[in-house]
Order: sequence, then structure tokens, then C-alpha cells
Amino acid sequence: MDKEALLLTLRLATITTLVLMILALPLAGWLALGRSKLRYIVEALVALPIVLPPTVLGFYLLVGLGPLTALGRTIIRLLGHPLAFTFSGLVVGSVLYSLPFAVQPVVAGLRSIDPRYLEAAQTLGASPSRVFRAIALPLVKSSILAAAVLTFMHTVGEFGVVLMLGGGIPGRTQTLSISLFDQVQNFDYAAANHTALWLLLASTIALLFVYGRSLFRRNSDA
Amino acid sequence: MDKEALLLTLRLATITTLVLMILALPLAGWLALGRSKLRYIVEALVALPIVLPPTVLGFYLLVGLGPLTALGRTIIRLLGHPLAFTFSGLVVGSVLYSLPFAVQPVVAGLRSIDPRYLEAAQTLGASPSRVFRAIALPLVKSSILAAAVLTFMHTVGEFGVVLMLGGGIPGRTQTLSISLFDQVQNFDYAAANHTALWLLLASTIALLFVYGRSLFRRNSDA
Amino acid sequence: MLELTLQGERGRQTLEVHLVIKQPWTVLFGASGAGKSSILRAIAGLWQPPATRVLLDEKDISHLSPDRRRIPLVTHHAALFPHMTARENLLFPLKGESTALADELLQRFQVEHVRDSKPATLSSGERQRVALARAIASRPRLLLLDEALSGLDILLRTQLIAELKNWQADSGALILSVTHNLSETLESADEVARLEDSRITQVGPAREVLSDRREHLLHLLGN
Amino acid sequence: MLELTLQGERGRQTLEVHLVIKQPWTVLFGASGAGKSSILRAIAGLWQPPATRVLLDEKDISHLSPDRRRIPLVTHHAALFPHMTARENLLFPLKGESTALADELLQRFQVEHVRDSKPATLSSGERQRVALARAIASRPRLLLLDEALSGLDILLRTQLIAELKNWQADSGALILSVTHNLSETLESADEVARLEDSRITQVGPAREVLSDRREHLLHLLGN
Amino acid sequence: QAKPAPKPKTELHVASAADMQPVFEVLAPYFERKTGIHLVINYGASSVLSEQMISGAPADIFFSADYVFAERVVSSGMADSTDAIPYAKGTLVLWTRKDSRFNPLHLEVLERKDLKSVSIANPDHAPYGRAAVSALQKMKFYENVAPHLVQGESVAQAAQFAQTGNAELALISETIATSPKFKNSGSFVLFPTYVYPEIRQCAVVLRSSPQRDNAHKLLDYILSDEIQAHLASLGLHPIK
Ligand SMILES: Nc1ncnc2c1ncn2[C@@H]1O[C@H](COP(=O)(O)OP(=O)(O)OP(=O)(O)O)[C@@H](O)[C@H]1O
Ligand SMILES: Nc1ncnc2c1ncn2[C@@H]1O[C@H](COP(=O)(O)OP(=O)(O)OP(=O)(O)O)[C@@H](O)[C@H]1O
Ligand code: MOO
Ligand SMILES: [Mg+2]
Ligand SMILES: [Mg+2]
Repeated sequence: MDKEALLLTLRLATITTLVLMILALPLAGWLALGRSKLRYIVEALVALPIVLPPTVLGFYLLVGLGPLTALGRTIIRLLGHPLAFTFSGLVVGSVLYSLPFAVQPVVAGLRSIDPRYLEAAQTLGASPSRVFRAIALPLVKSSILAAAVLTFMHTVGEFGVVLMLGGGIPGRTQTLSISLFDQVQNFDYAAANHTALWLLLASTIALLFVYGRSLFRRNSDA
Repeated sequence: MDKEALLLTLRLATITTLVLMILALPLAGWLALGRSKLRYIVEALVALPIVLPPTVLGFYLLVGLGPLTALGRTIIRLLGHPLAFTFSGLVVGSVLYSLPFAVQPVVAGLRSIDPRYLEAAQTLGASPSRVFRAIALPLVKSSILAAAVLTFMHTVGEFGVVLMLGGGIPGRTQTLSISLFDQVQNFDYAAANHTALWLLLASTIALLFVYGRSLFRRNSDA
Repeated sequence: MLELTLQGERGRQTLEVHLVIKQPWTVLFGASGAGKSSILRAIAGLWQPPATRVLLDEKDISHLSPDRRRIPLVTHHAALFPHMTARENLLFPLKGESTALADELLQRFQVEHVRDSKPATLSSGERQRVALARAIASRPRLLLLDEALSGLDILLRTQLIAELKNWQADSGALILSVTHNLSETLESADEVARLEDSRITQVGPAREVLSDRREHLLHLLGN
Repeated sequence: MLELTLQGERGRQTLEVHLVIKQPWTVLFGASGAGKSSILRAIAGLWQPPATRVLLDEKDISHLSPDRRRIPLVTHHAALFPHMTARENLLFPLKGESTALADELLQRFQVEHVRDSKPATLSSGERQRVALARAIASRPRLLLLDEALSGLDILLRTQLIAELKNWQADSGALILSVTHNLSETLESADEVARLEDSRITQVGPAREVLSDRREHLLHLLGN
Repeated sequence: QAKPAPKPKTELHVASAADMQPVFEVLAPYFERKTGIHLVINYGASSVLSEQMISGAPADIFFSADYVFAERVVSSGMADSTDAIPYAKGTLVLWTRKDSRFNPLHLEVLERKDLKSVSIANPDHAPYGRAAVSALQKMKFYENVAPHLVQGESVAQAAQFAQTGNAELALISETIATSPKFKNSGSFVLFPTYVYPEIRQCAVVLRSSPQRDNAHKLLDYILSDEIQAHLASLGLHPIK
């Protein structure tokens, strides 16, 4: 088990999930509850990152954030170095890649809220943003949970984007998925099994923790 | 544009989505509406395929479905050849890899159904399976749609599993994501951009078609 | 005939109810929070406290699930399936049987004009009538009404009560209803059961059981 | 004072309503499907047909969104937020103001015993009372009630009507309510408006506007 | 918690063609003992690696499995030499598992009509794949084998397909075939060297590397007489 890679992976997955929840919840709210006709186009666009193979997405990011584009040059001027092959670069790539998994379950949840709750909150004087935060979001918490779990797990297993954008620098961009891949590529199956098992175990425990809470919560119902 | 790869990819994504919907809907129903305590464990297990990098999942499938295991030998005896390097092998890999995306949004949707609808259906004499099919599923159709879109798109972009399990046989296992990867690798950026653009365009149209329908449906509401 | 023996926790109280229903239409009367809805849910099988026995026509149905009991419970919420039109809602318990019956019921409950509307666009009284028709369509032995007529104006209510009584005469089915509406009770009840302090304290004709309320109402009406 | 001029399609009919409300408590009376709920929704801003004008205290609020109008609409559905306790529901419009007021309201509406319960475990009458208290907590100029008292037994209803009238006397707020219940109307209404054939056909004291129903009821009560 | 911090190791980032994996497995510990430099190696198909170099991946030295991909890095101006530096010659072999029906193994099995699957490395990405295609064509096996070909991304993946039993035969590098794992689980035969263009494995030191000295130390070590003489036992031929 590569402890450095494990920590890096958990850090990447956590930050990506946090960033995505901050981005995805308002976006999902706008898509599900907004009135602009534009949102159907945006909704289709949001689903797009996943149709590109991750490696290709990674490649476009590599080029797009690199010194060959204006955006990339701006970033380089601001940071002093390109985003590629840095941890922040991985975060950008992972956020983009997992965006649909974070947005869509929440949109679906919000769409099926009984509108009477939202109306009641409005007539009591709550602003749209308060209605969204205090009523809509709590009502779809199981969808938010699903979105967060999918995002987190998906980032833990993320490979293609990291491979292209990361360059496999231990401690900085070499995630567990890369080192696991390396172990398999290097015919070091014992180590690979060990890593994979550990990954599965840690994830199972994390997930049981997430879902196990419902196990107790649900008991209070009739 | 590699037309053969495009058709293969669409076929793979369609079949995977169909298979997954057939598997995932009852599974989601059991997870969300069932009473067994076991389901919290199963729910955690269902999320697991994504934490393994796709290449590693592909590798384990390569070993697990190959002649080194009892399962693999049974398959080989039945089919006359290993699942690896075949279209069916890719379907198996993609189904496993996309399972959580198909199951979780639906579970979240089912969990937030107002129980009174299900109770009403029961007291009218509908069996649990009829309640599920005729009431629960239609009530979460936006979640099912989200799950199907995620599954389809995710399979279109699937790379790691296909790379490990496919063997890159044109017309049989060489999907668009692989040929796109090849083009990038061969520094054939013009072709790669062309393919990627085409992929994005086709997906956007498909998605607009899916979401555009809501554009008209929603208008009838108050 | 329905015989219910129920013992179950509900909020701060423990319901201990023994109730025998023989008259065609029985109204269960009691204060808000007394446990009326809980009793109806226990009969339908939607609430199954351990020490509960339900006998319907001498058959013990205590251990059957709600769909095996098939005792529809119509509440004020109506619970019409939102993805189906009014007519499709009626066809649900009919399971592809003659659609003529569905149309006839829609007419008898005066909602044929919303036949092809989704529940979201119905008025609350329209919704209730469709829910009543849907319950009848399932051909139950026993029908439970939880404030199911309270969304209707007086004239319509009188007509629907007559309609329901006709149906009872034809089918021999029982009705157990809950309402806070005195005039509705007087119009419909063959017998009234009074729920007080977690127990059934009185069963008998409406005028007797509800004499105090009647006084109050007469006073209001200025007599 | 409220002045409403409404013109809008509803199902098969076109509502054309002009309604001026000056009395503290006005009851809107009309058949099921007549358009009563639609009128309340238009006043609250939840339905905005193009040619509608709403004047509240001479101020034109026609183009304000529901949250800017702040006219709570309590329906039989109650729409209590399911993830909050009864008390948290009351605190919602209070926005962190003194929780004492919330507790006082819970007590005045006789639901202090379910203070920390989630709506799913309340009886329907309890839910209605919490919803009423929550609406009051938002300190509205005008309160809309759509069959909001129909889930309460007669005695409790009498007490709550008195409670609401007290509140009106203190705050000067208006109430516009919809009910099919005659005794409720007689108890509460300062004035009754009658909706018929998509129009307001009569406005006046309850006894006059509803004299035909009153006869019917007296007959039922056996006088 | 006052553990003395371990002395920071000098780490050299190496990008290496997949066929070199068993070679570095053996040589890296010697090199580290001799110089104190720890090698962090990223293996892949030569073309994938070269592309990463060109896109700026921060490696110090790149070992390609051929001349072309190393030269590509040179021509994009990222190498510190004007030409790619050859360090070994590779050998192509045919490998099969011990329990396969093709034992005893000889090249003529590629003529058999009942082949099911033969794995090679991707000829566009991996020099050993290119060599494999050329060998099959020269020996007139290609027509017969083509319908059964499966491709791995790198020579390592091609080997893996056969090692897991999914492919029956594999055309791979001798370096992998002679590594302990493959020696134990299978057998191999060499292709005659004239049926494929010489696999001239070349390396470049990256100009942007902060430790070009150390990178050259590694390259010099590989090129030293001692190691060159040792290469044959690792499945490579000396370059000189
Ligand atoms: N959202 C809607 N879209 C279209 N038609 C509607 C909508 N809501 C209500 N209607 C129709 O408009 C008419 C008036 O409905 P409304 O709910 O205002 O009646 P109501 O007077 O409140 O009746 P009730 O006493 O039964 O609640 C009804 O015929 C109903 O079917
Ligand atoms: N699921 C539940 N869990 C716990 N307590 C409940 C639950 N449902 C109802 N209660 C409590 O049990 C009591 C009886 O509720 P019930 O709904 O049966 O009353 P009710 O007689 O129908 O009243 P109402 O006339 O107001 O509808 C109430 O005090 C209520 O708070
Ligand atoms: O070592 Mo290679 O570049 O996979 O042939
Ligand atoms: Mg009740
Ligand atoms: Mg109404």
C-alpha cells in the first residue's frame, strides 16, 4: 500500500466533492426550478464531459490549460507555472469530469418535489434563495447524498484524466488509481491485489458509514 | 471519423443502458422500498465498482473471466472462447462499471416518493410488484431518465475497461473512445479534434432531444 | 361485519379500541388527535401494531398485507396518482376490465368533465370525487372514508351520500367514515361510534351520541 | 382593504371576478370546482393570469412575486415542511426572531404537545393548527384559508376561530377563507361572498347569502 | 514524536518503455546502491510517454523502445542532445503459457488454422507492436493470424493478455519473456532478427530537467561496459 498515494487520492476526492457540491447545487437548482428556456441547453451541456473518454478530456485540458492557448497563458501568468502536472490541475480535471454525476441526480430530485412546499415557503415571505436553501435542498437530501457518493467514489477511481494531466508525480499527482495501474502493468499482482483490496475495504467502510446512518434514521418512521 | 467505431460505440452504449435498466430498476426498488436490513450492505457494494480505476476493474475481469478461474473456465466451456476480446465481454465490463450510475439516482428518487401514493395503490389491491411498476417507477421517471442518460454517456466515454478487456479489434471491440485515444497518441490532432467534435455534437443532439421533450411537456403545468 | 381489537401506541397515548360494525354506514366521531385516522389505517393494514385483530365477515385478516385486505382508504389528500388522468386512476383497480364501468362511475360522481385531466389541475372537491369513484371501482367489502366528503359543498355532498348508499344497497358493502362535520354525520350515519380518551365510549344513533353538538349547532343557526 | 380584479381561464370556464374586501373576515362560498381556490391562489401570487389586478391597502401588488406579497395561504394540505419539527416550522417565517413567540403560538393553537414532532407523525387536525400558527407567525396583512379549519372538531374550531378573531383585533389583519361548512361560516364570517357561474353574485351577511343552506341544515337537525 | 526525518533521497524521474520494466527491476537497486539515486519510473507505451514529454510532463530522462519516439522528443526541442542516444537492441519473441496447447512451442504454430487469439502491442504506440506486425508479414503468417490479433496498449499489456490465458500466444519482448514470472509460467521462442527492423532502443535526457547530471549518470551506467555485457541475460543486446 502506497500511503502517500492513498492520502493524495482521498484529498483529491474530498476537495473535488466539496468543490462540486458548491458548484452543482446552485446549478442544479437553476436547472430544475429556474424559468429560463436556456436551461435545457445548459442541461445537455452539463452531461457532455462524460462522453469524451477521460484520457481525451485530459488531453484537451492539457492543451487548453497549457501555454498554447490564451486561457492557459493567463493561468501561467497568474500562477507562475502551468496547471498541468499539479494538484490543482487534477482538481480542475476531476471537477469537470464528475460534473454530471454531481448535477443530474440533484436535478432529478428537485424536479420531483411537491410544489406545495415551495409555494408555502414563498407565501411566508421567503426569498427564492431561502426557499432553495432551507426547503428544496433538505427535501432532496437523499439525492444530494447519492450525488456526493458518486462524485467521491468516481474521483477515487479516476484514472484517465489523472494519467494525462498528472504525469504521475509521486506525492503530487500520483493517485492510488495510477499506482494501482502501475502495479498491474508491472506484473506486480500481489501488490496490486493488496492495494485494490485496501481500496475496496476503505470504500466499503466509508459507504456503510454513509448508508448505515439511514439504517437508524429510518427506524423512527411509522 | 471512424464510422465502424461509432456504430460499435452506440451499440455498446445502447445495450449496456438497456441491460442496466433491466437490472437496476428492480435492484433500486428493493434497495429503496424493501425491508431487509441486508439492503444497506448491498447498497454500499453497488457503489463499489467505481472506486476501482476502470483499467484495474478491466484487469480483474480479464483474470476473473479468463481460464485461470473456475468461473472463467465455465464461461469458456459454454461459449467456446473467453469473454475477453469480444463484444459481450465489453458489455459485461460496462454493465459492471456503470452499475452505480444506473442504480443510485433511482434509489434516491424512490426514497422521496410520498408514501401515500404507494399506500393508496396497495389498499386498492395492487400487489407490491404492480405498485412498483405502475406507480413508483412512473413517479420517478425524471430520476430514471437521469440514470439512463448518465449510463449511456458514461459508456460512450468508457475507456479503461474497454482498453483492458477489448484488445482493440476493429469492428468488434474498438470503440470510438479507443480510436480517439489512438488519434491523440498518434499526434493526429486534426483527426482527433474532428472525432471529438463529432462525438460532442452527436451527444448534444441526443441530449437536447431527451431534455427538449421536457421543454414542451412542462408548459402544460400551471 | 367488521370486528376490530386494537392496542397500539400513538403519540403520548395508547389506543385500546374494540369496535364492532354491523350497520351499513358507521361514523367514527372524536376530537382532533384522538386516534381516528390511526384506527382506519389499522383496519386497512397500513398500520400494524402487534396486538391487533381484524375480523372481516368472520375472517381473520390481521396478518394480511394491505393489498390482500383490499380495504380502500379515501382521505382528504385523495392520493390520486399524479401521472394518470382521472379516468386512468379509475382504471387502475379495474385492471383493464370494461372501461364502461369507469365512465359510469365518473358520471355518477359528477366528474365526467375532468375525465382526461391530470390530478394537478383538479379542484380539491373534484379530486375527492375521483378518489371515491376509484375506491368504489375496486369493489371493496368495506370502504374507509377519512374526511373524504369534507371538500364538497352541501348539495353535492347530499347527492354523493345518496349515491354511496345506493352502492351499499346493491353491494352490501360497509362504510366506516370519519368526519368532524355534524350535518354530514346526520345525513349519512346509521350509527355513530364515539372515540374518547383512547377508547370507544359510546355507540348508537347519531342524535343520541351527538346531542351536545347538535345543541351548539342549533344555537348557531339561531333557533 | 383588498380589491381583486381577476380574469383567467380555469378548466372549461373563464373566471371574471371583482371582489372588494373590507370586513375583517370574509368567507368565499361556492360550489366545488367554482374557482374558489383559484381566486385565493391569484391573490397570493401563485397564479398570475395576465389581466389581474390585486390592490392591498390601496397598493398595487399585482406584479410582485409571492414572497414579496407575503400573503400566506393555508390549505387543507397544510404543507408543513416535512424535514422540520412543528416548532421549526413556526420559526421559519420568524427567521431567528424570539422563539418565545413560536412557543406562545403553539400554545394558543393547542399544539404545544407536538412541538418537537415531525409533520409525518401529526394527526391532520394537528397539522392544520401548526400551519395556521405558522401563517400567523409571518405577521401577514391578509391571511387566506382554503378549508383550513375543516379538519377540526366543532369545539376546537370554535376556540380557534375566536383565537383568530383576537389576532385580527390586535393586528388589524384581514382573513379571506373558503369553506363548505355552514356552521363554520356562520361562526366566523363578517361577510360572505358567493361565487357562481364564474362571477361573484352576492356579497353580504351570512344569514342572507346562505339562507337556502340554512333551511336545509335546520331540516336535517330536525327542527 | 521526535523521529529524525529520513535523509531526503535524490529521486530521478524516469519515463520508460514498458519492455524495460523487468530490466530496471534488476538494475535500479544496483544503481541506487552505487550512486544513492533512487529511480521513480513511469512505464508505458513509448508513444504515450513521448507525447507526455512533449506536453511538458516533468520527467528527467526518457527511455524509448525505439529511435522514432525518442527522436520525436529531440525534434520538439526538449532533449539536451541533438540526437537520440541508443542504449540497447531489443529482441522479439513468441510466448505462450506452459499449459497451452501449443507446447512444445515453435514459430510454425502461427500457421495453424485453429488459432483463437494472438496478442501484440499496439503497432502505432509500441515499437514491439510494430516489430511484431512486420515479423508476421515477413514470415507470411499475417494473413492467417490477422483475424485473431488482439492489441494491448503496450508490450506489457500484450504480455498480460497471454499471461492471464485470455490470449493463447503473444508476440512480446525478450525482456519480459525472460523475467522470472514469465519464465516460470510459460515458454518462448525467438524470431529471426532479419524478419523485423532492428529495435534500436534510444534514450534522451530532458533539457528542462533540474538534474541532468544524475540523468546522465543513469544513461552512462546503462551504457557502461559492465552493464552492456550484462544485458543479454536480461533479454537485450548490447548496442556496441
Ligand atoms: N392548474 C389548473 N389548470 C387547469 N385547470 C385547473 C387548474 N386548477 C384548477 N383547475 C380547474 O378550474 C376549476 C376551478 O378549480 P378550483 O380549484 O379553483 O375550484 P374550487 O372552487 O376551489 O373547488 P373545490 O371546492 O372543489 O376545491 C376546476 O374545474 C378545476 O378543474
Ligand atoms: N406515525 C405516527 N407516529 C407517532 N405518532 C403519531 C403518528 N401518527 C399520528 N400520531 C399521533 O397519534 C395521535 C392520533 O393521531 P390520528 O391521526 O389518529 O388522530 P385523528 O383522530 O385522526 O385526528 P384528526 O382529527 O386531527 O385527524 C396524534 O396525537 C398524533 O400526533
Ligand atoms: O516497450 Mo513498448 O514502447 O510498449 O514496445
Ligand atoms: Mg385524522
Ligand atoms: Mg378548492
